[in-house]
Amino acid sequence: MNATDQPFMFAPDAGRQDADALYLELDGWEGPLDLLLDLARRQKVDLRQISILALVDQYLNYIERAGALKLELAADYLVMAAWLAYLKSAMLLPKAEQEDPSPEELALRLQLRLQRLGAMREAAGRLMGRDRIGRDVFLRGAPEGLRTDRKTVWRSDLFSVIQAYGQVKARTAPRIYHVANRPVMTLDSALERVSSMLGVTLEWMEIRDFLPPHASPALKRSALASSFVAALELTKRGRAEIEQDGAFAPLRIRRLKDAAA
Amino acid sequence: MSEEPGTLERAVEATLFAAETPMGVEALAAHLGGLAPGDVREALVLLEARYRNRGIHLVERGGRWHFETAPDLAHLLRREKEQVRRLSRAATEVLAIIAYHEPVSRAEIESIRGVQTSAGTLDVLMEAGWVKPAGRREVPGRPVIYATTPDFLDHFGLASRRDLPGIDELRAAGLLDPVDEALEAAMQFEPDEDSTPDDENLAD
Amino acid sequence: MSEEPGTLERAVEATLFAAETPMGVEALAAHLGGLAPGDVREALVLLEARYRNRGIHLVERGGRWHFETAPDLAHLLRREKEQVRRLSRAATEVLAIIAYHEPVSRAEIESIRGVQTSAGTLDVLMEAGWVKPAGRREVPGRPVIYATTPDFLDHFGLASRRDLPGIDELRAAGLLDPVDEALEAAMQFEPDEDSTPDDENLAD
Repeated sequence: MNATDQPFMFAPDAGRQDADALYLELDGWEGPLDLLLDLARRQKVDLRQISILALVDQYLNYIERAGALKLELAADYLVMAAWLAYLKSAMLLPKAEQEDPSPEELALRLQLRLQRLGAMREAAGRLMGRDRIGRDVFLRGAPEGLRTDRKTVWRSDLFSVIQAYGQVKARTAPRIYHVANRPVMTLDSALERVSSMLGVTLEWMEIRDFLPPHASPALKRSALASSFVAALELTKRGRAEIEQDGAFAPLRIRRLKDAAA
Repeated sequence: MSEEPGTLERAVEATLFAAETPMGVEALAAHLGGLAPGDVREALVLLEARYRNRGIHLVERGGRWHFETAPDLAHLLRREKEQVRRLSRAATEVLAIIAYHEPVSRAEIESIRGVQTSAGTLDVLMEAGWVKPAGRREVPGRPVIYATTPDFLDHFGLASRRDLPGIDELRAAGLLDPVDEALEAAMQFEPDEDSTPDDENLAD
Repeated sequence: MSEEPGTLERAVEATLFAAETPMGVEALAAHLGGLAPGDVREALVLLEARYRNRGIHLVERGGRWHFETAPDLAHLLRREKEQVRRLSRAATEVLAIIAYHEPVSRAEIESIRGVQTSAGTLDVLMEAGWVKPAGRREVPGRPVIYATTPDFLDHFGLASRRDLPGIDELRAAGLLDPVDEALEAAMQFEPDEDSTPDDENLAD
């Protein structure tokens, strides 16, 4: 029977002759949609041409007869049954009184869902029927296996070795330290020199004036440092005073008046 | 084997024979000391032809190559012990849905099947190495999405997902599109209409 | 494979390929549904010839048959990836000391270098094949003593250890000059080394 033009009319009792075969516990189905799909398949038409109304009747009939269901398992199926009963009544109402969404739309949605589930169930079957490794085709039983060993190759050269040895020897050779005889003016001689020169006048003298005039630059540096320390020492003893206008300005020294030379 | 095989052909043959897992062209080229992938590919094509009528075949699955016994000899080779895990109907359906729709979230799988998927079902498929999480869908809730693996292609003898049985027909028939899209197309949807009809009853 | 292989030949080929252990003629005949051993033997001889020039050979060992990689391609199974590394400063010094003073114990090396030598340094030199243990010194504690190997002479292009320049030559070449600290820093001393020169000097 071709139901294309009248999608919602009653189909013949497609499910009824198989009713006994269908009279199983619900464990056999993966939920209400699965059961619906099974029932739809029994209409023996393309899923696009099933009669939804007939399907609803078959489903409700089946649920009614499957009296001894486990209740918790049956809940989903009963919810579906209630919904389908609503759908059926809406479909039988005159068009004018129909709500939104229309029962046609709900029926179409159900049909689309059944088609999709049907397609996947078929695909699963074809997938499982392929030549599967370990069942139909087999891999090599005892492959040798491939292995990659990482190996470090060390590299060096003769010069590095000789040079390294030279450095070890140089590093550990006994060392003799020479201290160069550098020209210095000791603090004692600076003290003597500064205090004798301060004795000459009461005027401010710049510290550079105390340095030996013809000394080498190295000796001059040493003399400057020593003379400065000597000036500080004399100031501390209360024999001289120091003044400086600012940082790095000339440092001046003079003898205190009442100090004995 | 009347015709003398070339050196590279022999090397590729020996390597794939000895390998414990399928190998891609790049991996082969690297293993053979940095050969040009093009040369390796050429050798693979030659070898594939050489073995076509033999008891062993050289096959490509998801870009990786391996030797396996010819499918027509299955009856001779099936062992007493079943090596292949028998999948439940739920697991086979979930696997098919993932393969044909990937990547797909659990909610999407459930909406196709009309039932909740028990936790064990996806676990079984992941443990078999055929399915793996493939990130998250950037929608509210960021659900995990699943996809098939190269091992899936291997196991079911598929060169690529394009070889999934009937996938072109299913796609052409719109059977891989969501119900909402199909409904829209079928009803010649009017834009002002409420686009989310209640289908929660069916999704239970 | 221009010549079409026979059914039995293909069956034997696939069975031996998939087998986890080598199989004898009887076992093959039984597995293939009670064939005549003579037919199986004939198929094996045919197959053996077919694979003779391939990257895989069919071989018989003690009456049992299996496929294996062609002997000339065995190197493909175990590939070595070489990584060339330059010897560290510390290792070079230890090598130099062993070369100049051999045989020496580790304590003697440390005393010459003036720094502790990490265990890994000697391992590296032995891994490189340039140094080997050469017995024990008959002193309390019987420490292991080390010497250079013929590979050491090879690698460094020496006919014998006598070719190593002597102390006087090193001095003439400026190699005994105290090392400039800046230079030393530039040569990147190993971090675990602290240069604490030791007066004790075995080299002199």
